[in-house]
Amino acid sequence: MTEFFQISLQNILSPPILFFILGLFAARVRSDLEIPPAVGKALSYYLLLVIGFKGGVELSASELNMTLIYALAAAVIAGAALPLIAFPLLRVAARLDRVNAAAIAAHYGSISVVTFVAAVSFLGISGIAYEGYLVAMMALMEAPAIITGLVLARGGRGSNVFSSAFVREVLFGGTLLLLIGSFCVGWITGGRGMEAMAGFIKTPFTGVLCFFLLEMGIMTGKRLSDIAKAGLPLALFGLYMPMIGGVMGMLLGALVGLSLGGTVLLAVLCASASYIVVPAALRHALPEANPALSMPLALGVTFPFNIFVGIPLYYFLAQKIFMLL
Amino acid sequence: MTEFFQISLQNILSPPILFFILGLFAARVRSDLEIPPAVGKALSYYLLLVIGFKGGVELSASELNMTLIYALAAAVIAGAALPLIAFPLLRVAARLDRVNAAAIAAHYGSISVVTFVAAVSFLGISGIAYEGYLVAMMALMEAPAIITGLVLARGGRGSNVFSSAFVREVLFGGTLLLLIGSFCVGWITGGRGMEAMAGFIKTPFTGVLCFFLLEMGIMTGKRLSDIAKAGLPLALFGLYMPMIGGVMGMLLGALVGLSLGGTVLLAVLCASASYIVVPAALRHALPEANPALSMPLALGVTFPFNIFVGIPLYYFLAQKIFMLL
Amino acid sequence: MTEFFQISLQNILSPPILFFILGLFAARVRSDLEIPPAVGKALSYYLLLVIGFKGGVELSASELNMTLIYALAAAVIAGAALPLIAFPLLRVAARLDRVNAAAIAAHYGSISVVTFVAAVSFLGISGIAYEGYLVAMMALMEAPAIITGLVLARGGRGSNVFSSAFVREVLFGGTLLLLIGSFCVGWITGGRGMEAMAGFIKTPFTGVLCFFLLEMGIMTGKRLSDIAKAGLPLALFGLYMPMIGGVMGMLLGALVGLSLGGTVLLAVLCASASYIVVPAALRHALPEANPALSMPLALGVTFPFNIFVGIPLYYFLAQKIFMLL
Amino acid sequence: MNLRTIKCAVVITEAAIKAEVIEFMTGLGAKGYTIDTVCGRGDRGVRDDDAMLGDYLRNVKIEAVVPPDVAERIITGVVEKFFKNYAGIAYMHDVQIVRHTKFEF
Amino acid sequence: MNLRTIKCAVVITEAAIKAEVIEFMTGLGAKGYTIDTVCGRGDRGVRDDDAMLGDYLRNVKIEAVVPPDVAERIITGVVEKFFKNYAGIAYMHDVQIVRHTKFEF
Amino acid sequence: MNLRTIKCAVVITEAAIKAEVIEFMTGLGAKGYTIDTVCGRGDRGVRDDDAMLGDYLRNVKIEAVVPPDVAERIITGVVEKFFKNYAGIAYMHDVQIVRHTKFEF
Ligand SMILES: Nc1ncnc2c1ncn2[C@@H]1O[C@H](COP(=O)(O)O)[C@@H](O)[C@H]1O
Ligand SMILES: Nc1ncnc2c1ncn2[C@@H]1O[C@H](COP(=O)(O)O)[C@@H](O)[C@H]1O
Ligand SMILES: Nc1ncnc2c1ncn2[C@@H]1O[C@H](COP(=O)(O)O)[C@@H](O)[C@H]1O
Ligand code: NA
Ligand code: NA
Ligand code: NA
Repeated sequence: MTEFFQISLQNILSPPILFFILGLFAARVRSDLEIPPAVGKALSYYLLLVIGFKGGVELSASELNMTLIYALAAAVIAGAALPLIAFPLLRVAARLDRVNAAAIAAHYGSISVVTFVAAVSFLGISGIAYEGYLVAMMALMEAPAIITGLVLARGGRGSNVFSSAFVREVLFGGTLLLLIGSFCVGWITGGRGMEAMAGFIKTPFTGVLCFFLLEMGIMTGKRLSDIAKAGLPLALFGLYMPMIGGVMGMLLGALVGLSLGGTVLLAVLCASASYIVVPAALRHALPEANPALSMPLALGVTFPFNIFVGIPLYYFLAQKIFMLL
Repeated sequence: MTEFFQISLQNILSPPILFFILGLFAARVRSDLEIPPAVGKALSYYLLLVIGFKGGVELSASELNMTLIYALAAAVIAGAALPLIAFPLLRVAARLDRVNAAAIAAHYGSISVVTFVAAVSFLGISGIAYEGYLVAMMALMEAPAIITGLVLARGGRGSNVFSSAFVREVLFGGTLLLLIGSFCVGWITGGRGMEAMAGFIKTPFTGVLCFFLLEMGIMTGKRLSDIAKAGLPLALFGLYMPMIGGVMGMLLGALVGLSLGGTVLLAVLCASASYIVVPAALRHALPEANPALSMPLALGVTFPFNIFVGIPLYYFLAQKIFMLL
Repeated sequence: MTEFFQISLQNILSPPILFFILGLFAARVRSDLEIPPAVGKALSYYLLLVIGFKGGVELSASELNMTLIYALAAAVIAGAALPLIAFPLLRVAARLDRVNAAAIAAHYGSISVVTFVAAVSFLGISGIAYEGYLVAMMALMEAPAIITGLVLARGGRGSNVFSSAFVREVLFGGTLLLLIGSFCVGWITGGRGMEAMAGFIKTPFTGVLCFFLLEMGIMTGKRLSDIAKAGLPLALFGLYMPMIGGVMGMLLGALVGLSLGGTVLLAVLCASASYIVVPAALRHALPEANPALSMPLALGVTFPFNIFVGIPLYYFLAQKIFMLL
Repeated sequence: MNLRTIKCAVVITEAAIKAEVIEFMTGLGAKGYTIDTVCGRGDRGVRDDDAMLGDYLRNVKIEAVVPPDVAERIITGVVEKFFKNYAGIAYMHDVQIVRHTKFEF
Repeated sequence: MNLRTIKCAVVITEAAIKAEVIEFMTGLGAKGYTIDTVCGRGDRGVRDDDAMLGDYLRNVKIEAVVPPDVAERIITGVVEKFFKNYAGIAYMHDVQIVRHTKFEF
Repeated sequence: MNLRTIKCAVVITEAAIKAEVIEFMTGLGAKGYTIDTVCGRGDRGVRDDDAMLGDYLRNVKIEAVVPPDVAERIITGVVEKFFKNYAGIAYMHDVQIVRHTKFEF
């Protein structure tokens, strides 16, 4: 147990997390501290480019084996399965109507890139390697999650799930496209590309992440009050759902034979909830759903939970699992 | 020939060009991927500062000789001469009225900084040096090109060519001023300055260029459809004019005794067409001209042509020329 | 004397100052060169984060002694005392009414972060160390200065000085909060944190400062014309007040036993005038005061004076003082 | 030149449906429009510009100078078509213009 | 649907007092508002968007669709309450809307 | 305070001629103006905010609260002076204001 405290202490005392806390504080005291939206968006693009590119480069270095295939399949399954777990919980425990339960379920089947990046930097500090294709796995979880959510919302009838707007939002949405695109560039250019890009990809990375988590903290802090409106049952769901997802991700990771680092990251993917791609997609595909319910939950409850408790916890548990193996 | 293919393959498979392709793709599928304008502008300023500063530092290191004088003169001549070549072609081959033919001619006498930067990074990868004062040459081509264009438009009568607005746009326009200013700072501070600035000038350069070309790709992609409206003859002009300019630039470069790298860059300057400075200047000095004709041509046709085909082509040909010398 | 010229020449010929001059020039010729506001704000946040973080890290390395306590006390005293010196000068020499005299006095009790950063980079080039807690001292000068100013304005009666809006502006204002927050993060994470952040904190620092001073030059240049309206007596105040403050800061620094570098920086803090935090705070706490008087003075006169003359001057004098000791 | 009074139809709604609303307005006969990103507050709470979090939290203000009948069809139409599920308001007001042919088909 | 004519009250003032003005307007009965950052010029000189130098140099334009009496109270009120010390103007104009209940208490 | 009805003259045109248009409007008697960057679409196609590519692709919306005669001269004037070569529209509408002296010479 003390071991777990050490891990989470080391996590909390890292610059990125401390800047996240600073952002939370700034929002609570209603400071005018605020990264301009245009810059915030550019920083998020930077992180997507870096994460995608690094993943691609690492993949180009490692030889392709069956584990890769299994892993990608596992990602699709996880993305589709998690909403099926979340949906009944939301219907029963949180007493939500079908549409909003399905919408929120889709958020939790999908992923949060920033949480993933925070986990990557956490692993980096601890010097733990991970498979490059985890980025591809991340990219593969969005669509199945949203589709499952839509089918649940439509009571089994997946009518007009694949509207052109939907496809553009999900497959060609800026977030995913930049992530996959950078992944491909990294894959194609490999080590040579990384050589040319290292000064951009590696040198400022941690600092930019701090800057970005500062902004995330501000945005999260602003939404903390909205959680009250969401109600306790829903807020609780925002706390136990990531743990359910995290455990599922860990087992999947161990099952398909990911490394320790890869397993932790898959756990983080399953535990995290989308607050950018899914809300945007559902706004078109499921307009009846109320974004004021899902947003505060994913951003205000689950995101900070994963940042503070989740990441070190999944790492701690994954270590235990790997000892048993 | 296989040699040329290797060169252009090496060019296309470099991260900057691949991100340009990603941007083109994003625009074609109407993705919402988009660098915020404010950030895009800042990135372009970064590139101007870097290119200018590097040029100045390199110049401060090299002793001044007659070649410099010849080279600067060659730049002015090229800027003034290219529109005289382009104008009749536009009048006859593309059947444009006097004013619009003159306007577009001015665009092709002037230069595209981003194309120049892409060529610099291409030379960098191939480890080929170039004269620092090419930046000064670049700066000297704008004004003659625009003035020639205006005189052509006014049918010989260069009336009110030098309106105060015109001077401010061209000589003191943000683009040129930052380029020349940074060039001077680099020249004054020399190696000492580069030492202090290296972490900003060199470390992130390639990465920022990728980010920027991603945005350029998006903007180019958005305008591809406008080319149809421009019509085939005009689109073809956007393809053969850069080659005419490129060859002219090469010969001029060899003539004045530039290095291989310098010759390639001068070719790129002559081959590229302005889509920022000239349009802005002409909007005031020649408002009758239709920007909807020149923009798509310079940005949608000539820019990608130079990025994909032009740069490696001019390099390939310049090599051949230098073998003969 | 020649020695002083060498110092100020070395200062003026450094990239940051040259880019400041470029900005001034751009504004005077009414160029459209302009860093987008969103980016300018982000850059200022970067500088605050860097300065704060570095200060914290350095503090964590040095053991705490009485000098620290004295220094912090000196900062508070300076912040409160400077307006008391400035106020009568403004009333008598510049013939200002009570309210506006008090308002401007508050500006000169407070500090300009950018001037501080410029001084830090000046010391960096000269390789002179300074105490990390000078950042804390900087943070401590704002509030006393503003409070003194308000009391002076209200003719002794400090009624509703501490309105909630006021507290939010001053203590929780973005500038101060980010500075202190980053200071704490640096303090907590120490050398380990700096290791992770160096690529962001150190590598691009000088370059970003150049970019930022370019923008500062533009903004300053835009306001030069407003100074005429302010009138000569006020403009002169903007020149001699920083020298008064600078000398006071030097003596205080030597008194409390700061290092040479620390003494220079304290002089710079006392000599510089706020043009962001104080104006914002007074807009709420003292709305009758006319911002069109204080802004051009602090930004258009005192800021460039310190950049060009002040910083090298205080360094030169501080050296002399330290020789006597 | 003689002035003529026509209408300016204004729609403030979620940036997420910007394209749809524009299409709807031009479909009803708007020959042009002007659009801007805005923030605001209404029954659906505060809507601020968190560009990072995406369009569905931002508002756009779309205005089109159109003939009165078109304006009326626009503001009644958007309410029916969009405002059940999306945040927004719509209104119109008189404006005097010079080149009326520019705004009519 | 039948249209009804109410008012749009517009206040352009210093961004520094954005919060206070909004509170004032909602306090007088505005159920919602739309806000945007603008530049401008008036008796107090040019006010441009130097985000770096802070809000007090920028303007905001706040508009609220409200019943006529509320609009009148808003534009007369802000002038009295704010425009002695702060830069700004206020005006109102007729607008036709559909769902009038949305704008009235 | 008694309200008075005057005009709000609105000009939407290319950012490239922002300075010229403002000078023209103030020259005709506008004591102040408010300006904002906008996007839009009209006869000259879509005009979007590609800040990188420069002003001539962007629009500005300039509004001035002025006496009726000034407003009329502004909107008729800009059409004649600028809109042959530049993209743009101009219109005016009634507004009620409080401190009419602020807007008249
Ligand atoms: N009374 C109002 N006056 C002006 N703008 C409003 C008003 N009500 C709503 N809005 C705008 O319309 C958006 C959506 O409104 P709502 O659907 O009521 O949440 C808000 O974010 C505001 O920008
Ligand atoms: N006549 C006017 N028409 C439109 N906007 C105005 C007018 N006068 C002032 N403004 C706006 O109100 C702000 C403050 O005005 P002032 O208090 O006169 O400096 C200006 O910066 C403009 O944005
Ligand atoms: N009918 C309209 N309603 C509102 N704005 C318009 C309209 N027509 C044109 N505009 C605006 O005026 C700009 C120039 O119009 P145009 O000269 O027709 O291309 C467009 O980009 C729009 O911002
Ligand atoms: Na998940
Ligand atoms: Na050219
Ligand atoms: Na001071």
